[in-house]
Amino acid sequence: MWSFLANPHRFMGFSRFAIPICFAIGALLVGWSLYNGLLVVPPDEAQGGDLMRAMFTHVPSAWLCMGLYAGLAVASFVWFIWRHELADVAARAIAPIGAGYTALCFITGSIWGQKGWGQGWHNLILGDSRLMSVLVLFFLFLGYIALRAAMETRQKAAKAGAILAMIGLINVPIIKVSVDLWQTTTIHQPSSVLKIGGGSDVPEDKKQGMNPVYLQQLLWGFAGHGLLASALIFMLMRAEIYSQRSDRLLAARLEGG
Amino acid sequence: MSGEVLIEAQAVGAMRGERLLFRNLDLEVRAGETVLLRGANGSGKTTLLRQLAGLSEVATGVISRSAAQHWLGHTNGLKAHETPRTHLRHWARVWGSDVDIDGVLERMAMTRPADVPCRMLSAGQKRRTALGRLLLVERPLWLLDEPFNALDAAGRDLLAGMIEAHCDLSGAVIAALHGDTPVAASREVVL
Amino acid sequence: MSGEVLIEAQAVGAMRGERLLFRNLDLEVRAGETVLLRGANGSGKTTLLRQLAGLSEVATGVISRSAAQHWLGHTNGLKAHETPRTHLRHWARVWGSDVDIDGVLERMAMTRPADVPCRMLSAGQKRRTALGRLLLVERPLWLLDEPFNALDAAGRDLLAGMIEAHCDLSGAVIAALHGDTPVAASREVVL
Amino acid sequence: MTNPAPLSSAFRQALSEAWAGGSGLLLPLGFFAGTAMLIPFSLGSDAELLARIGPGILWLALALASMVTLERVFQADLQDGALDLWIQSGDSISLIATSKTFAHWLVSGLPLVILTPAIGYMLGVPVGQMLPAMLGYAMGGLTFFLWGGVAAALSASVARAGLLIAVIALPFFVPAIIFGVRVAEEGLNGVGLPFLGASMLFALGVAPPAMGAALRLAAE
Amino acid sequence: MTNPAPLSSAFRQALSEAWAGGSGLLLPLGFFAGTAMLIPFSLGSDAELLARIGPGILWLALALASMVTLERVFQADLQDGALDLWIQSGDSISLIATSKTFAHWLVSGLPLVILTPAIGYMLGVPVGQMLPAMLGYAMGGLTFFLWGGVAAALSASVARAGLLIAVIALPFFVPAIIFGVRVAEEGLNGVGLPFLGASMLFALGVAPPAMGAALRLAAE
Ligand code: HEM
Ligand SMILES: Nc1ncnc2c1ncn2[C@@H]1O[C@H](COP(=O)(O)OP(=O)(O)OP(=O)(O)O)[C@@H](O)[C@H]1O
Ligand SMILES: Nc1ncnc2c1ncn2[C@@H]1O[C@H](COP(=O)(O)OP(=O)(O)OP(=O)(O)O)[C@@H](O)[C@H]1O
Ligand SMILES: [Mg+2]
Ligand SMILES: [Mg+2]
Repeated sequence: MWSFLANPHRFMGFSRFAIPICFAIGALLVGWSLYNGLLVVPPDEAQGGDLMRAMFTHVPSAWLCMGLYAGLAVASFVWFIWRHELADVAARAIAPIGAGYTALCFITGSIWGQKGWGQGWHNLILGDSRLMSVLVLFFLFLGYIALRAAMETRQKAAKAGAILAMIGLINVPIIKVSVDLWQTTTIHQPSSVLKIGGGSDVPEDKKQGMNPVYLQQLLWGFAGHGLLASALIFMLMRAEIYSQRSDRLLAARLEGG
Repeated sequence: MSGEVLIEAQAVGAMRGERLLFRNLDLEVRAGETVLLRGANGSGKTTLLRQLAGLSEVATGVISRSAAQHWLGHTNGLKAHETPRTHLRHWARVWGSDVDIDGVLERMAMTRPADVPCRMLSAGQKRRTALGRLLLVERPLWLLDEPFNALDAAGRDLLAGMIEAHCDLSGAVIAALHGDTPVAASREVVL
Repeated sequence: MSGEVLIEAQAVGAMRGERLLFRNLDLEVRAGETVLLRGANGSGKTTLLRQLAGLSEVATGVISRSAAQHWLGHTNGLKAHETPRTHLRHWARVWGSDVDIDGVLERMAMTRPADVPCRMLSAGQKRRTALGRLLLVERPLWLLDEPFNALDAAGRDLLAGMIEAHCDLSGAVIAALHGDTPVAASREVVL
Repeated sequence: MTNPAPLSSAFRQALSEAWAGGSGLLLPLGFFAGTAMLIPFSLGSDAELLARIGPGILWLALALASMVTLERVFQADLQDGALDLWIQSGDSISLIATSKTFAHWLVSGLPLVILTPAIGYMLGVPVGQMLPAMLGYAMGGLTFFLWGGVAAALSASVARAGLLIAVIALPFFVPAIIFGVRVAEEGLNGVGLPFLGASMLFALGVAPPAMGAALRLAAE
Repeated sequence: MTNPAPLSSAFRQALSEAWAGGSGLLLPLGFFAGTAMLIPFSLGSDAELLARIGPGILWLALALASMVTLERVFQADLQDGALDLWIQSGDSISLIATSKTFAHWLVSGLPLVILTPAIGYMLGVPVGQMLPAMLGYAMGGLTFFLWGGVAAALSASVARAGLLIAVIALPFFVPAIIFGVRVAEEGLNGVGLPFLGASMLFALGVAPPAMGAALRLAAE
């Protein structure tokens, strides 16, 4: 599919239809999961009562921001090796969306934390490994955006950004390891959706899978946000391609005059 | 006389920003030739030279290099704290040459300010120091960007002599120049 | 024609390090004159010009300035991020001139790259931008250090024209130059 | 020097210069936030401890920002020949330098003040201390940038000035930091505020001529 | 690239450059000493507190020093045209850049290790922790300089890159800081040391090619 989309013209054709579709379905799914999450499913007092409903935005965004950084790095890699211009356009578009979802994950998590961790929870944020690794991820996005913004020409921005994104990705695991070592105790939920992760020190009762009532909404929400994100990214990519074209036209006119 | 080919550019083109500087440019330089790049300010001489030197990528076309090169750009490549002597000694070491530095300094008429930090040298003295690098190791192809800038009359004759001597020893020179020049060009390329 | 005195140097001398560059140098420049500073590399032309401009102090002697000056040194004074347009607009504002910037750019044949950051300009385009400052405000005395460097043929004629026009309007120019020049010198000072 | 045009346009040029260094405010904001992020990593996550010393460490970040920013300001002017033009133009070079410094403070120092509430909240600083802290960062930051400007001007002719600036400027930073921390601790009606103000005014009085002299020296 | 001559002389040139950047070793020494001096001022003089967090703050100072130093290294090479010569000379630009970085680490990073006993004594750090702390600063500092070098190389063509370098490099500093602090706390036979060594080796493996690619890009 990507090889098919590698051609900008085909991409423009594809995205023209893809964007509205992704938008519609994504909005539907997100709305559905939110509706169920906020109104239908019973609040889980153990998880902070009604506040835990933030989960239905929080967890999907958490998964997404990680996935988006990976996507950024992959796109950069593709551009670096095969010089597919479209891959760079994609990388450029992914960055802000990824940063946005990272922030969303943090905010919703904080909202959740309000009750889940009692008052003064913000003290805990800086003490929690999972949270800090999200914070670091946010700064990886930030550095990428800043670097691109500082470069004068597209070519340079693309190359510099690609280098940074790639070394950033191979650093993510190390950062994760270090942050986990820094705080072995996390008040944060273990990865309970899939029963893995969380570390051996997590008590058994936390390890059992999540209540399917929530899980279902989570997955709907995740799918929905995924579609929304891709719609946004496609839009940014289109905008970028248009601006590139207009630049060329302008340049051509200058050549003439 | 037509020596072997030292560098060959086929259908080379250059983009800057969104603008096209030149395209489909073919250039073949053989040993013994002195090729002058001519053209108005901003026509792309420096860009082409940097492409030939492998410093910036070609937008289109291919360049095949078959000989070692000396590069001398608009900037001299001197460090503020270096003296001409330490500068030349440094690059001699890097390039693995055991040439006599004092000899080079004398040839460039730089013995007097040989130990003055480059930050304090006059424009022409900086240029002379940079030109001294050409004498450190023997490299067939010289790529020079406006090499006569800031040189006084003596300096111009000196450089012209160096270039001719180099070409006689089956070397070649590609130089970007403005105005009239003291060197006999075997060919001129206008951008 | 002998206009009024624009600058007068008496018994000026310059030391650099332990070295004496020149001494007892007298210079008097009147409106309408074009004075060329000649001399080998490192003989002290730049040093003298900086002293005349009040940028560096005289070791001996006195300099009395009786007219506003334009300064153009080896460096162009451009900021990497500025475009020629913003650069000229900036200095026009500083010097309180309301000259038409586009006019100046056109006169210097810089309309095309007028909005390219100076970092990316070619050597000659940078020089042209710097020369454009001379047209922003009317100042009787121009101090130019190798102003023809990096200019192409058209640029040289352009600058020569500017200098002549300036002198006809009872201005004066002191320029350090190497080699032959397109301007008619009313006097040459050899260092 | 009556005519304000040179000052305002020197200010504007410096502003665009600082802006062109990257994506405007994003950088300083990111820088301060990033330093704040490193704090728990280097000091451990003891909440009560962070609340106590976090703000103090941000003072170090501020001092650092002033140095990192100013290192190149005057050195660039010297190398690209702009300094010659300024001196030649006959305007008071001290005032020019001051307005440049001021511009860079606006772009690289003030953002910390904007961020203070957010960072303070994260570190669990009592809400009552926020306003004094912000005031402290604002005044202290300006003081830092002025002294940092002097150091930068002094070392404009030195090749690699970063650390030199630090060494020269740090002693001058100390008073601002002491009083700034006090302001944050004891609020607006303690003794900290007047003292901080005094040291700022002192910097405003002494730094400009010092910068001017140093720059003329560098141009020689 | 078998021939070591270019590396050694690049190293020597960078060394003399760092030296010429002021009064050689005195600068970094003064810088770290100054920062250490600022700590009590900004944090108050609670002895037990200082002993606990002083070393952590020095980690921030070290990170800062690495960025302040490297900002100009590659930018200067780009502006004066030396970078062109390096690329043209056909040697591996990655190795050249690495040896330059190494030289600057020697001049600007290592002094902290030398100062550690003095500063630690001043802050009342237990003597038993000195050696591990020194080792930590040494390895962590090298890691900082490598990543800082990548950031500096990436932004070599940017006008005033100080804050940009910081924002790019900060996330990469996190592991070194965490492990380094741990080494200082739990001594040589804790888990910190191997991890710190691992992240340093990782930086040694990844940073050089990244620097090389970035510099080639900057020269374009
Ligand atoms: C700033 C605050 C927070 C941040 C940055 C954050 C970050 C994250 C991240 C990165 C994940 C994905 C983990 C994974 O996929 O394995 C996640 C998942 C999750 N978070 Fe948070 N979190 C925050 C606050 C909270 C709070 C306060 C709670 C509940 C008390 C919470 C509950 C969860 C749950 C239940 C999951 C799903 C676990 C799973 O992956 O199965 N989070 N969060
Ligand atoms: N990003 C950009 N956008 C538009 N034009 C650009 C950009 N970068 C470079 N240029 C243009 O590319 C050209 C570079 O040309 P180059 O430096 O090779 O000229 P040159 O022939 O060496 O001129 P000179 O004789 O003055 O040295 C300049 O005209 C410059 O304006
Ligand atoms: N600290 C110093 N010690 C010794 N000599 C010095 C020192 N500083 C400068 N010089 C010498 O002073 C002279 C400066 O001369 P200046 O730059 O005016 O030459 P110029 O006439 O402009 O030469 P060019 O034609 O090359 O521009 C140079 O010869 C330089 O070597
Ligand atoms: Mg050129
Ligand atoms: Mg000169």
